[in-house]
Amino acid sequence: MTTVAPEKRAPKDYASDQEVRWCPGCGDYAIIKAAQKALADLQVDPDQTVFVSGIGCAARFPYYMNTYGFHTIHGRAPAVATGVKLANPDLDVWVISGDGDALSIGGNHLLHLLRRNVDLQFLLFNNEIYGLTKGQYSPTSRVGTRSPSTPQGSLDTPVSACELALGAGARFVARAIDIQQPKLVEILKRAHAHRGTSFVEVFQNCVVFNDNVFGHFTDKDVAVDRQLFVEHGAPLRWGKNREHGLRLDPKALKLDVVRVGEGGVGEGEILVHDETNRGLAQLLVSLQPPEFPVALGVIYCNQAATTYEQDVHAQIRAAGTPQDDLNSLLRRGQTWEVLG
Amino acid sequence: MTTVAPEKRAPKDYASDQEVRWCPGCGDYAIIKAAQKALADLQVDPDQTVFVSGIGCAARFPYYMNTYGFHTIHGRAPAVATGVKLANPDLDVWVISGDGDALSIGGNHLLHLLRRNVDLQFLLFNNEIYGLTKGQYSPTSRVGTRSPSTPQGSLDTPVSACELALGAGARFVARAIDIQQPKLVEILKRAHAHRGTSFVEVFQNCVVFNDNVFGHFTDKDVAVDRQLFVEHGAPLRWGKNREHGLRLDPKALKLDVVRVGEGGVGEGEILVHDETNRGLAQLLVSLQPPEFPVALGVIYCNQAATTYEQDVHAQIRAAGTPQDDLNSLLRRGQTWEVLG
Amino acid sequence: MTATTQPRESREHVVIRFAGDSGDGMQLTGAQFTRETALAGNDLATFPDFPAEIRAPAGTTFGVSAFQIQFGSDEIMTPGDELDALVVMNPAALMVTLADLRLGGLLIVDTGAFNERNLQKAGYKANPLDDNALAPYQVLPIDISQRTLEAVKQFGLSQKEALRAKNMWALGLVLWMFDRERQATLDYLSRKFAKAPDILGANLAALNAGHAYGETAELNASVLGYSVPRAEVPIGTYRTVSGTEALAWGLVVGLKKAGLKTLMFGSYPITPASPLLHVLAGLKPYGVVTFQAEDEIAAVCSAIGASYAGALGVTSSSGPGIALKTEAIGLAISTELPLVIVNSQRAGPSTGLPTKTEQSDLYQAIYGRNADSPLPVVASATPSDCYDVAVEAVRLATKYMTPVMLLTDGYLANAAEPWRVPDADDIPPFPVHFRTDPEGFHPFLRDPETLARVWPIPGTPGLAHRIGGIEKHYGSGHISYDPANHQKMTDTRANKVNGIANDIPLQLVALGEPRGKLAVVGWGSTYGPLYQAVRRLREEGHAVSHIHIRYLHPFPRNLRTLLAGFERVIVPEMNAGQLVTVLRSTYLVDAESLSQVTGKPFKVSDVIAALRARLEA
Amino acid sequence: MTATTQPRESREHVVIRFAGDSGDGMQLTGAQFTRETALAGNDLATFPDFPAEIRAPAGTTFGVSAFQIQFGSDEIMTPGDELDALVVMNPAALMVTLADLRLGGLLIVDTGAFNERNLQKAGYKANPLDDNALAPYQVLPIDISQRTLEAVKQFGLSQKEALRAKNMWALGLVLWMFDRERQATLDYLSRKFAKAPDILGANLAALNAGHAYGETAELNASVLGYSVPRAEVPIGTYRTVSGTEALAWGLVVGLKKAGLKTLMFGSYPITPASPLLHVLAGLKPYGVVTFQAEDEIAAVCSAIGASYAGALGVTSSSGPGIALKTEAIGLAISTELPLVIVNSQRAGPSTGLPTKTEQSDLYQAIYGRNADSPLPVVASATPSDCYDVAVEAVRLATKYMTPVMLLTDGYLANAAEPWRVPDADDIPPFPVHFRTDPEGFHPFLRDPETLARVWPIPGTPGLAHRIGGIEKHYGSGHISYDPANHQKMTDTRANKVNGIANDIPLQLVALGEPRGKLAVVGWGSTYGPLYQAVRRLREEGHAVSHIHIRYLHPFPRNLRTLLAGFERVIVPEMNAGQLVTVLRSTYLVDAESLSQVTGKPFKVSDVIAALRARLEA
Ligand SMILES: Cc1ncc(C[n+]2csc(CCOP(=O)(O)OP(=O)(O)O)c2C)c(N)n1
Ligand SMILES: Cc1ncc(C[n+]2csc(CCOP(=O)(O)OP(=O)(O)O)c2C)c(N)n1
Ligand code: SF4
Ligand code: SF4
Ligand SMILES: [Mg+2]
Ligand SMILES: [Mg+2]
Repeated sequence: MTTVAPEKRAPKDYASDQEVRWCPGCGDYAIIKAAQKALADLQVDPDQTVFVSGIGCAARFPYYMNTYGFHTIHGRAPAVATGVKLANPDLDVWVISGDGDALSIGGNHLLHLLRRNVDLQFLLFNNEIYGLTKGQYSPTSRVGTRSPSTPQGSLDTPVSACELALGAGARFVARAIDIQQPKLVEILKRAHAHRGTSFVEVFQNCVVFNDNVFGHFTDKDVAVDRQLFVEHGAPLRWGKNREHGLRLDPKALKLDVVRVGEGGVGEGEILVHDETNRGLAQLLVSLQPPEFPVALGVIYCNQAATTYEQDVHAQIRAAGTPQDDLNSLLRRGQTWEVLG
Repeated sequence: MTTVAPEKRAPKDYASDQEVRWCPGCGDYAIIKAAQKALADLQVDPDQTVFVSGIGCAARFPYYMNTYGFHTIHGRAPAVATGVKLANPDLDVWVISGDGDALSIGGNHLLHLLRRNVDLQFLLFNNEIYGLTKGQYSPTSRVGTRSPSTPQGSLDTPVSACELALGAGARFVARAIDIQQPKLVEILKRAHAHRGTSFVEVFQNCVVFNDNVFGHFTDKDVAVDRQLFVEHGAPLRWGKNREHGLRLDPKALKLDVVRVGEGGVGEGEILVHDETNRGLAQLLVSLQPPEFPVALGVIYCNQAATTYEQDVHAQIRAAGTPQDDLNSLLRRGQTWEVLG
Repeated sequence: MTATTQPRESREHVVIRFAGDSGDGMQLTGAQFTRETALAGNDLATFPDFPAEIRAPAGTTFGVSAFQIQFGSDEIMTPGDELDALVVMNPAALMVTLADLRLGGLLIVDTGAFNERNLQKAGYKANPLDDNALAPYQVLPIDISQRTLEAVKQFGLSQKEALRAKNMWALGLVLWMFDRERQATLDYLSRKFAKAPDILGANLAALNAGHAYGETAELNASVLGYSVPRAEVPIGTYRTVSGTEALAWGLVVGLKKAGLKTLMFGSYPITPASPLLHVLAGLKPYGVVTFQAEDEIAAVCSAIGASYAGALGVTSSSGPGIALKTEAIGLAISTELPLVIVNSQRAGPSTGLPTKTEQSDLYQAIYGRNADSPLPVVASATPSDCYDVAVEAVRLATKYMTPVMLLTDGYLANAAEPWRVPDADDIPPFPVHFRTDPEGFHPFLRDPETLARVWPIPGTPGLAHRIGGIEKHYGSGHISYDPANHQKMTDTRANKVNGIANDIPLQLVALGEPRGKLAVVGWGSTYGPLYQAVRRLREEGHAVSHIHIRYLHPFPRNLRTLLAGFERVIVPEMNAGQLVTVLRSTYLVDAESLSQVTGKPFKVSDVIAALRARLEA
Repeated sequence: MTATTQPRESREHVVIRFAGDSGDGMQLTGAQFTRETALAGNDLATFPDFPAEIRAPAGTTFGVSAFQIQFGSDEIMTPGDELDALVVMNPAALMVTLADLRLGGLLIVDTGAFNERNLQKAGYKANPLDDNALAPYQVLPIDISQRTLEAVKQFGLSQKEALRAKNMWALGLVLWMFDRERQATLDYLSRKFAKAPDILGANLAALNAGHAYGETAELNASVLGYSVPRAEVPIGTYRTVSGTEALAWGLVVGLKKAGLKTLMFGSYPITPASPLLHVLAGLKPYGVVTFQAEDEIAAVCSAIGASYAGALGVTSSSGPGIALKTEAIGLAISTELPLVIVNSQRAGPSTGLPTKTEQSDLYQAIYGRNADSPLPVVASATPSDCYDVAVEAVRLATKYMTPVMLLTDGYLANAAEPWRVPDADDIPPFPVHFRTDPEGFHPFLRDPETLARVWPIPGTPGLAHRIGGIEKHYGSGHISYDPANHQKMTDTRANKVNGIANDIPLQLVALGEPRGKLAVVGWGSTYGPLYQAVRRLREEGHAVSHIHIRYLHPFPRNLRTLLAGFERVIVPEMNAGQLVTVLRSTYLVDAESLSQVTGKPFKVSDVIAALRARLEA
């Protein structure tokens, strides 16, 4: 509740005085640290900033930020945040959500938020599990996930958060890993810079119910060979010596992993990342290890001319000069006088 | 309520005795005709067939079919239908929905139906309007749609039904026009043949509230130049003399419209439709006139090895032999005896 | 100007209904007749009644759309029980509505629509025009279709288009029969069809032809219509107003009285609530933002988000949609944010009878949430009363930082009545005070009198704070799982809402003495029929009073005493008996239910008969 | 086998609580102690109490997880008011729970956790072990952490892993103190850690070390524990059962008694309802299909779809989730399909206190829907009673073709008690009869006695038909907007549900005479404390009776007469007074509320005190 003089805020100034209640070792700690760093780097005004969340472990986030915060109900944060922005477009709004909150009960609101393109940052903490309700499988859990509700393993094909976001019309889609601090901070800053709904999926480790579920591409021994950080204008290459590359098979219209340089193909054959190309983004987000790397970074960014709440308010202005005369309102249309 | 001897059912045998209550001239009449024709062609058993719907003009469909039918509540037909299939996987289930029912209130259930891949046919009657509630704009209405709730024109970017379906993991995506009878019948039969959720978007004309909203590609004078019927294994060509074709720009990873043959490019440069290629399907469904044609037909079909309800029941069988001994259920785990 | 040669019988009030196919334009016809009648200085009440299907196939009984109006020189409070005149545009309309025409009533029939096919669709074995079926009525058979075609020939329309004007022909005739002007209709048509001169011409020609027919046809006196003198009403500026309009304007007036800039209306279309969205969408210059959300949950959540951000959040739906909002309403109760929830009630469980009226969502309004979740409930009684009730809902929501449920219904939403336009300045302002002072601030600081919490809005320097649906500590607003604190917060939420009883007017008696043999206690849109029924019973000498409750939770603080002054309490409701349950548990009074669940408003005569039966039992 | 040298004081019943960090394994410790206690032949009742956070940071007060058990040689119906013994694993646990320990009670403290940092986190300025704060208690301070580390040294675990076994050390000691076996625990651990021999070894070693400590430490008689003789109980096979297990089994038994093949359970996880999903997911061979839906609405809709297709549809949630299901429940009411809706109630509006118990969703259950939408409501009173109530819910749902609301709560869901396992064959079957005959068929044909409609399932030759949420014609099942028909259908739906009153047992008096000075009327999980309180008051000579209602809508048909036999009726509820409202309106009886809304079960002593105050007032 204390305001810090502008231009001097440190990451810790964005932390509230409330004790953080996540499990020791939870990936959420790393994410909040990155968020506080990003806010400090941007020197945003905490009094103009609102964190809105649904329900879940992730959704406790706002309590720990020294900004305005609204911990709402399960799945509905996008709708609440839309109302916040419509009421006051000047507020800087972030939505924090989990894979259950955003993609299970809240899937529809997320879809409509994205297509409307309300100007806010939407962070999805994907731990592929329902943390707060003690570990049931979630819509992002892989087939075969054993959980209290699926003792024999889950059967539902998981949804890919980024594929869905693109299908819904998202104009900014990025992916990050909880503990990759500088990268996550940069992505959050890019998300903040983008006007419109910025969708960021963060792979987040739930130590208690789904520990190391992303190990197949985050473990030290495989990370460099299974993580592709995309960068606008740069060839899609990765590996210790950037020896892997993505090439388009134009007949089959699909991507192949090739060896670049020595004994492999020339750099010229490698696709160059264009973050404004939706088709490319769709191919990139669907890549899965072990055959392919996991694409990380700003995968798609294609800013629209305006945002939803801007359009709404422009239309209100276009509807006519603001009116305060209530008696003329009540007398709109046809009236008649009854005289004495 | 009468059963017709097998192998002799005519389309009219699939019509119920209830008077159809759509507005004269509504596109829904054409669709139900096509459906009855398709069922007759397939000689499906009406007593094994269930039509499930939500609420809307489209959703009245089941009442007019001489099969089992359940007119449920707004947006929830996918969930009800999932329950029907889980209870009795042998039933042949169709879901009928409108653009509001499926994509507005029901968007989340549609998403999860598609990713789970329950074996049923999902028909979306897209008239880009809320018909039953008298003409408000819908999630598929184009920007600028004037309606009772948007007197100055709508502002929300519309959602593309097929793009969303693909983003959600649909394995069968097709598109048709209400009044193109033989084509629609064929597509419905393909949808029926596909095991898993078959998603079919039908452009449906609402004469009362959104008349001719698809005229820009269905009007006689533009139809041949703006409709691309895709066929697996055939080059993506259209036009009166099939003089237009789609070519891939492999660097930019996007599609271009080119002239084929005389004075144009060779047939060899034209992309060949592969209905199992998801990336291609994503590009095709996003094509918009006037620059591009509207893609119609079976755009994506990639059948999975099993369906959701098959997996569920397989897992039940794997859980052990069926049990009826209630007393042993009550005595599971640790018990002790208290003697006299 | 109307020139009548024969003198018409004079009547104090007349009930007339227009009935035809959904595509016949009966609602428009009725609305125009209403406008002209209002301008003629009569009091009036209307009842539009239309099918759930948009345009059911022509000629079917379920496709019949009707518009009823009662107008008179005395006070008119209901659209009337029995019809004095009925206009039917086809056999189905006759089939469905004839039973409501009083014996001897006037029946105008478009004979042109009484062909084989239409008769069959309507379920007639024989043409009722040809047998004795209509003998008890004064029938005026006219081939309106044919006459319309002739009247509009010059505009070169297709037969289908030309026939669309037949409602105007009928309107012209009826306006003549009841001595009404045509000017407002001419103006209206000219605006509506400004861009289609042929259609405009055809409609005007039909209207005038119908009117001319009356003037020239030398009609038999029995089918001449009636003359209904002006009503004696207080001087002032008048207009017609529907419940929806009055409600929308009341919300805007409330907004301004609260000193707020923005009304954020989040809604999802549903019959019969959608018109409120439509009207508000036209009021943007008054600070109204309308948001057509993806569903009812998003609608209420957007309104809650807007209130959190310092706007007035309003949401609206009908029963099934309100059900979906329930969980989110709990959040607004828990976070103590202002919110107005409008429920335009409709008939039946589930989809039910969506275009029919009912008042069966009172349980839902008062009790229909998980946990101990009290909120104030108010209900409007007449179309124009929606105005006052809306202002009041805004006042309570903002003053007490609480969601407020405003109950209206399908009848009120669509019905219209003349309204002496009030002076908006007569309503005292009730400005909100956003918290700005960081000194001693926490988000659940309360006003010691109202128990309302402060309203600190994002963007305020130094007040950054977090709220949410988890139980909050009374003294800090932080999350608290402390048992005693939960008790205290539960008590506080209840006390806050109960305390509203001290801030609302005492319950008045609508008609009759504050004590007596029988109190007829109602709420909502039954006001008109109950008032009329009680009036007639009182004229017969019964010691009956009419009490009509606007504040349904909490009740006005004198209600207990008031009810105690009557030997019997009967509670007529268009539901299976809901208010009666609440009164019984609250006051332990042996209130009796008088229930009607038909999707229709009460008929005055039915209420009288039922009350008389009880009085005599 | 336990060898005690010193004799222990014998007690009829003892209350003990284990309290520590969420990560300390207190729930597991409590569950094992419960199992051993049941095997020792005591009656018992448990109360697991844990925080909403999964593993709040170590050492914080909001992270304290506790497990309480009362066991005895007489009938045990509550987990006890005051603690006779308390085991605390850190300062936060002491801070939070000490107030519940009776003066002179036994306090076992892991001194190893009482370091500076933990003391500070718990909010202690000074170490309570060092000052006089604990003087009123019998304190047994042991460095359990250190002793555990020593005991498990041989397994080469990290310090963190090794310390995880300290709950077993404490359990070993407490088992010794109360003369319990260790065998069930040894077996359990061996199963649980079959794949991790080091962890298994460490846990066994710690358990044995704690036990050995008791045997060898020559403890002072005041901290020796108590010996609690076996309870005298009827002969039979016994087990412990939690409310969740009993409920799941009851549903399966109901399924089979109805002669149905498939129970389709559609649910979305929510505290405290999720365990039912977990238990049912393990019962697939009994015909159970579990479907974890995308949300509560999909969950209930999938169950409705399943019932439509001929399975038994069941759905489950807690208050906020039930709210979301409301609209769909209306569909099940309108289409008259069987459906069991289980509500595991939790505390507070909105998210509230999710892991705490309350019974504040009764209004929601009875009244919480739009329109006139009656459905039967039943509630379970004890963990084992969940079995009978579940069977009954299935019977009513299938026999009357109706959704049934089954109320349980967070306390019942998690609490366990010994249960004399019934013979499932004692329950008479209630087979459903799917309609198969096309002769004269329509989907809303009714059983003249029950008024239940037929259940014709898709796949039946010749019965193809359509149903939906629009009002249906009584005589054909087709869509109908007819006013009189809507009245008839509304009446029929109400009569059907009200008629259930003739098909349920008369209301019994749980304790006391069927008439007298005071009736204490309760429902749900307050059974134990109310019974005990009434027992004690009766022992003091008061003419008090305890009436506990299972059938909350409709009420048993003798309830009116029964209540009329008492001078006063007091209704204790863990809500702000909900049943009391329903009783008042139904019977016009001046029932008084005794309300507690703290998220905690009633304490017997509090109930006694409150009743006594009323009796003496
Ligand atoms: C209406 C409603 N339904 C269900 C719940 C229970 N619930 C709380 S959080 C949650 C899912 C949490 O998973 P996720 O969103 O992935 O967040 P995480 O805890 O993993 O961060 C559920 C099912 C609820 N609080 N409200
Ligand atoms: C819970 C609920 N909300 C809203 C409605 C009102 N409603 C009925 S149909 C509909 C939309 C219809 O649009 P669409 O699905 O496109 O079908 P169409 O009528 O155009 O065929 C709406 C909003 C409802 N019946 N139930
Ligand atoms: S349960 Fe998992 S996601 Fe939740 S706080 Fe613990 S580690 Fe983090
Ligand atoms: S309103 Fe439109 S969609 Fe509905 S029945 Fe009429 S024409 Fe068809
Ligand atoms: Mg998660
Ligand atoms: Mg539509």
